[in-house]
Amino acid sequence: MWTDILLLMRTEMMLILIIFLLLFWKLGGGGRVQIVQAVVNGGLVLALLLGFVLSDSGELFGHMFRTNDLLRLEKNMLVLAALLVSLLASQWVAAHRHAMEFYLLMISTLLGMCFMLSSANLLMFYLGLELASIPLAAMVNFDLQRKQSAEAAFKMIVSSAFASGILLFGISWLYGTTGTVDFDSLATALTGSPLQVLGVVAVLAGFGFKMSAVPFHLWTADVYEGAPVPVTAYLSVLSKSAILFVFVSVLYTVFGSMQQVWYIVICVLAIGSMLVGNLFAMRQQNMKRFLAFSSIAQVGFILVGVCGVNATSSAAVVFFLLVYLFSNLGAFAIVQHISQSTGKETIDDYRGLARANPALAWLLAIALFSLAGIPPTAGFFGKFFLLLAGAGKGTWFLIIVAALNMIVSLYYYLRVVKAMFMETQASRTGGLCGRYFHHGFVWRCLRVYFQPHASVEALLLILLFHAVWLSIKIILLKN
Amino acid sequence: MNYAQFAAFILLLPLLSFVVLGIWGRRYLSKLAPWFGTASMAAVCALSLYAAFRYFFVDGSVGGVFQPIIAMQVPWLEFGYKNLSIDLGLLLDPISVMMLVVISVVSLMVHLFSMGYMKGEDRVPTYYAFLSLFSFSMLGLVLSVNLFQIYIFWELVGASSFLLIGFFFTKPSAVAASKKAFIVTRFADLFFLIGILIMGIQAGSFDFGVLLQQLTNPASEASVAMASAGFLGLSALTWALVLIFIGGAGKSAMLPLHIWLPDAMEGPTPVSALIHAATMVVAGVYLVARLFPVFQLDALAMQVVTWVGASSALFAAVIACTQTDIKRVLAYSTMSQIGYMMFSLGVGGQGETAALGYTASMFHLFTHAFFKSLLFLGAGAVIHFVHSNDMRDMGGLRRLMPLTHISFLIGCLAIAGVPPFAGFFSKEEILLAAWQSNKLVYYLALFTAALTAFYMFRLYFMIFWQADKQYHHHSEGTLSMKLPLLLLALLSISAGFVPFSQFVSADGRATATHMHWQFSIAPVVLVILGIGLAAWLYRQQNDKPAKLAASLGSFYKGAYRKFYFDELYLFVTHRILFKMIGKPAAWADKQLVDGAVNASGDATLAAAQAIKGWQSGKVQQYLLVFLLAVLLLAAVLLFFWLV
Amino acid sequence: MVPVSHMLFFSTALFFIGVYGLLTRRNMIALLMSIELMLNSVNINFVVFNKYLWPGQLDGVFFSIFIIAIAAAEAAVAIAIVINLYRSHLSVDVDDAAELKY
Amino acid sequence: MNLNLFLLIPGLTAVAVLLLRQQSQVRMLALAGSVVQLVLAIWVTAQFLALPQATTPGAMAFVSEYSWYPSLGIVHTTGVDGVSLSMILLTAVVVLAGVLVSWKVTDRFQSFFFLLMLLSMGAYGFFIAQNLFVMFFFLELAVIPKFLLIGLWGSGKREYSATKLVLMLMGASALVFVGLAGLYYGQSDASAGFNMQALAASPLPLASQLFFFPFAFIGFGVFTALFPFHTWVPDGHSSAPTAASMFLAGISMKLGGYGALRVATFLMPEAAAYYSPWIVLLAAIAILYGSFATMMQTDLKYINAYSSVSHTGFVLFGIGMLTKTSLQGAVLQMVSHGLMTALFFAVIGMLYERTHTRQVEKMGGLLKAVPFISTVFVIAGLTSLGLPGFSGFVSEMMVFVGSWERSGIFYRVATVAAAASIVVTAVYILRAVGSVIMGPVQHEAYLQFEDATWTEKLAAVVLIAAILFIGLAPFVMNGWIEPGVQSVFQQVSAAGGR
Repeated sequence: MWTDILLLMRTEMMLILIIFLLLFWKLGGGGRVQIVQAVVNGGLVLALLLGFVLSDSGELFGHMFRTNDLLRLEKNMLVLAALLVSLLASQWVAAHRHAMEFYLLMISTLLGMCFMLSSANLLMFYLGLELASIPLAAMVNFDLQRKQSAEAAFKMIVSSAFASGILLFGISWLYGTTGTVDFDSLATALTGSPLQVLGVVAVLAGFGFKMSAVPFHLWTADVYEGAPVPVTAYLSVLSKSAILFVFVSVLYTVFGSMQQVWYIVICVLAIGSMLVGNLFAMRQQNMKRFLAFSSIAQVGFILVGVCGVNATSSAAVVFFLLVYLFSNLGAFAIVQHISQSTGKETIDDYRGLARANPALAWLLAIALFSLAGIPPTAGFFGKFFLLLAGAGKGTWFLIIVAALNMIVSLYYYLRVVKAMFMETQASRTGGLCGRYFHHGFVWRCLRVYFQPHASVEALLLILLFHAVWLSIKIILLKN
Repeated sequence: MNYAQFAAFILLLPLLSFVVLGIWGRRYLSKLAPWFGTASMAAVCALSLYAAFRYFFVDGSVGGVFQPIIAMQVPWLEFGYKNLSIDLGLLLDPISVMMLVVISVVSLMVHLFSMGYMKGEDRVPTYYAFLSLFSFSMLGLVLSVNLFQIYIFWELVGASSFLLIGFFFTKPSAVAASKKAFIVTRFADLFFLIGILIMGIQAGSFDFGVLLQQLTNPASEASVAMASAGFLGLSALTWALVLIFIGGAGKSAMLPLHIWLPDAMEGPTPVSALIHAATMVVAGVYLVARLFPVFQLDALAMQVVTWVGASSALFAAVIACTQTDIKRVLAYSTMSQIGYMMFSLGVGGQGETAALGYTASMFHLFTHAFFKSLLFLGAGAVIHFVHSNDMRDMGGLRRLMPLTHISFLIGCLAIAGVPPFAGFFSKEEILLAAWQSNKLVYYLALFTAALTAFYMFRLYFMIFWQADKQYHHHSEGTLSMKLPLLLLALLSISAGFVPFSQFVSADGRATATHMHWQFSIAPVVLVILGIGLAAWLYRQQNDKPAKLAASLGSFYKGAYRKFYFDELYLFVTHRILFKMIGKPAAWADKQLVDGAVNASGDATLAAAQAIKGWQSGKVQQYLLVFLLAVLLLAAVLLFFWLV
Repeated sequence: MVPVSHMLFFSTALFFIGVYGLLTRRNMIALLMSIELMLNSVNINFVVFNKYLWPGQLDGVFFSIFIIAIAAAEAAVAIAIVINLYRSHLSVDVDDAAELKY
Repeated sequence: MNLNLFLLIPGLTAVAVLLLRQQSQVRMLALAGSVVQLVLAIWVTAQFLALPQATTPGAMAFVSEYSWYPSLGIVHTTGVDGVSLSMILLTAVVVLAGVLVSWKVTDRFQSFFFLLMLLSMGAYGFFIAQNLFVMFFFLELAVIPKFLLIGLWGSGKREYSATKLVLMLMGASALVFVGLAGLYYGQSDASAGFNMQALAASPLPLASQLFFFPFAFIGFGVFTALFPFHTWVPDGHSSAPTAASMFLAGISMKLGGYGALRVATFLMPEAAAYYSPWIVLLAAIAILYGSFATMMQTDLKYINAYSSVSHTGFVLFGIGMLTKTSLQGAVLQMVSHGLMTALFFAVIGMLYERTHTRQVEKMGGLLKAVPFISTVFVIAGLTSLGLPGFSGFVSEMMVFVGSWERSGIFYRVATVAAAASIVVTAVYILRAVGSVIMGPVQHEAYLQFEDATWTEKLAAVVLIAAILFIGLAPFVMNGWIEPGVQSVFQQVSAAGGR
């Protein structure tokens, strides 16, 4: 039993270990922030390594918790993303009074996501979900002095609580009509009665909220803009990925028998997310807000893939999220870097970046191209597989809308590229990170990889790696 | 390798000369270029004469019939449909060999003449390169074995003509003229091309041999296909021939595609002598002659050829009577003479006189080349001397330029058709051919002949007689300028005595020369009357011409303004092509097509702007939207979708 | 015994009362209270379903216990946030926290 | 012989360029890379001609397969036939010339040559691909570098042009994607995946073809300036730096034509036959309308850009006519137009560098000042108006003859209309030639210009040599193209029989 728990839950155990370590350390008075960071990052690296060593699957706690290769992979992705966020946040956190708490909250949410992923039961799922959301609200508020941060946190916690209410309401109907909250039993017990339809719609709305699909997305942009950049990165990548992983498996397995109900809902959400996300993103000036809307549009594309309802779909979603993780974190890393060193966050501030600091500009451009789905970045493959998977069902209208939306999204990604490369700054903000990258870029990247404060370069290195698409063949996993 | 294959060198030498002079001429051969060009042309000339000798006197004729010899034929581009291909080859038959002689001799003369004429000009090597290119193209044109090959060289002569007309490229009028020449002939070539397409696709081949053989056999597949297909009530054959003829008419400056020719006189005068008098402009005649057996099959096409030719002859002659630019007069006379050749071919269509018209036309082509290039070179010498093209600036030159005067006079007598000069013989044959088949054409031609004599001698008297003007120059020109004049004058006298019909006839058989002295009386009398009138009016400076012009009133004015063809073309190109088509097209592209693209972008941006209120910043509104969305989805699913 | 439909009517009414409060009240604390109402209505649902329809197991009851616990945690964090917000905005009116928009 | 060398060499060059610091090193390296590409292309062609595939319709040479995403039918399959080889040669020549005319790029030269190499890699990848996914990948790969090249080194309203270009092209590839997905899911042979040969062997049912063909064809058509989706061409070309214009018009527009032939027509032959009149109609409009619009332009680059609309109209026209000759003509026209337009843009660039204007009326008499460049200009012009001896003539005649083979009043009228453009072409080309290099010298300063540098000369000579090669010996290239086109034609005629 214990060996099972240790083995199957090793990622979670590792996270719990970090949390306890930090808690006791905090009680003991805490230490230098660099050491804390080293411990956290080391722990995350360890969790990542542990996650990769063995391949196993199984269940625990009376069919509440399950794990398999796919879930392990997904957790590894999350842990990796958390590690990257931790790296990109390091400079910001180091200057913060409550560094330890930030890591505590972050690892807690990560733990919540892992539980959510592994849940085989609605209760477990709910617990994981809340564990992954409530601390996030606190993280959003982490810039304690900034008005916007507080406003964002408030909006987030209220919306999130409301969404949980709706979700729970739906779950209660499902429970009422079937008498079970276990995924496997639910899958067989669902008959498609009106009450269940109501319940499914409510549950989908709950999911839609977390993944910020239109029309449940309204909180997203405000929260992303108000939150500190690393938290925004965390929100846009980790919470979104985690919920999407669960969403796909729940949708296909638990609600599999009610496909005709949710199929149309997902189509509507997909089209709405792409359209609204794109239209809003076109106008934005603030980079974080811009990336928020772009991430809404990305969800729309993911939902197109989900609409395919086949093995390719789930594989494509996982693959896309992997790519998205790198691309979006890469973009955020640079946004954070620039915000940290100059305090500037709007697109106009990025004018002439290519002159001041070509390497940064190029890397942000690559990240954005990846988000836009341009070869040879991995984003192209992600989008291609998603849309290809989505076409499997033969809903060509959806595919055509998605394809056209690709153009709109390209437009606004290129807006940033244009600002960086083609426009010149009226008044140059002297030497925007100009020191970097002059000599021995690659060597520097390698050297700083283990130095958290220069996280940007580390991230960029990874980004470059990921642009070499050949290394990633996740898509094979399901087939 | 027999002599026919040596004919390949007739093409290769000028090409080589073009390449060498074109690439290295400016840098390394700036002094030698004229010699180089002339030497290669002399070699070509020798080869041509040798080929002519061999063909006509040794082995061209088999059993009294001249056979076409295909010295070389290689597929150049195969279309993969029926037997369609563009072949490059060398075809020697009476007319092509005759043309070889004409072209190479005239070209050599022009090369020689240019050595003096172009002395001191910029870019002499380039000039010789272009001359070589032209010679190459023209020689290739006449040697073509394939309808498409002729089209290829057809275009090449057009291009080299463009380059040569525009040789003085800093002169706006030269630029305009070169463009005009190219575009007008190109316009005609469009019809030529379509004609080729019809001909080729219907008959299944572009090869002259195959075409002639197939189409003249009414039972062959090609003939049936040609006759059966049709459009707007005319058979494919008629369409093809008429269209091809339009192509020829463009190159030969037939009505109404003649407008480029007078303007083309902006080029250096030797060039005009070569291209716009002797060789390129007769390409249209050559083309019809080349397809003569096929043209004979179609009465309608022959009618078109006849009437276009006859009307051009008359029309140009009338205009020529009023012009004062020495080269323009010659240009219109060229057009008029080509009209002769053309209608001569046209009247050769019917009856037993077929052979006569054909032979006459070719004969006239032959003689005309010599005396017309003589006239042009003479005019060139005059222009070189006077530094003006305008006849009114000249006068009394007969003393200052005795040799030019004599040779010019010979040229005028030849073109007027005064016996025993060359033009007389050929024109007599043409008139005879016209008389035998179409009386109306005959009378037109007769009248034109008189006009020709009149305007040529008007030109002659105005230049060489009348009162002296003051000139700066006092040298008639170098030897290289005089020699060609002399040689061409000799040829203008002697060419008429060539027993032409022995060599060139529609069916390849030698025929007896038709000479009816009594028939010649009318034309000769008319010609002498014309000359007399010209002498009366123009030998001395007086006001008779002005009075005459005034008495003719608007007709004179119309003729002087070339019957407003230029204005008509300007109207068509500027008003219709540019203003009515080009401008709207450009406008539509900017406003409608591009506008639609921009509008879609703007609409997207406007939509983005319009919906920004959705994100109001108020969390309670967000939640309301959330709730309504859930309820709406549930309601839709429950009441509309599932039920 | 009260029929299950009554119970469900009650819980649904409670849910929408909570929603109504959430959508209309201006005071942030009142919003949090409204959320509690919603969650409680869900709790009632779970308990009722467990008691009336699926009495064999305790799934529903456990679910509601967890919901209560989590609601408490949520409220704690929310109140902390509201307090922090009050420090910067000097107001707990929800409409005053609407700076982030468009 | 592994065709992936065509990816490797530009790829390595691109990377290596980034590592160098000196402008002289960078450009020499780029030059070396492009020379190697050309040598390789010629060598591969020579090898190819010795193979039996060179004469067998539908056979691909040098086929190699690398598993990429096999579960989705995505295999990195490469192979060439005569048609693709012609395109590869075209690419190699244009790349070389493009590098040579960019000799004086000093601003961010590393990125510039990097992007150039990336573009050429995209083009090669597209032409050697035998798998639709691979093709699509490289099609899109070649788009963004254009955006950056225009936006960074361009002139005029470069941002607008770059954005318009990239959005329209990506929109086009989105349409292509729909077509590809339709092929992928609609095929009867489930194992075919994206393999083009397998897809060709089991075509879609008619209804699907009719639905998906327009997507694929219009998608590729936009790349080839299909009316009315051509408006990216004038703005894009005219704002781009010289080398990018050459690439755009010389190579990128060919991606579309090649795709329309290889993907749309080859894989959906019945639909191609069905839509043939519409294609012909649009292409004829593009040809005529493009040339009339050209007539009104006064900016040299706009002149060439609009004339490209007209000339590439012939490509689509040839494809739309669906006879073997016309298809061959379309392929030849692609090569010919590529070379010709690259030459034209190169020479416009050279003139612009000296006069700092592209307005026709502001130049004049340049033949006196810069005889070499002016001569090249004339040659480009004469090629453009289809003078025999240059490549334009061959391809246009091929298209005309092929089109005339198609009987029916509509097709005949369309052919006559298309042929009429040769006159209009003459008008605008001669207008440009007449007022740019002929006429009175506009400024004294013009006489002080230096004539072409050795790199410029070399670029022009390379392009002219290629143009003359096709123009003087068309049978050579036609011989390679014929079997490749034959396979498409067989497909179409087989569809006619069904």
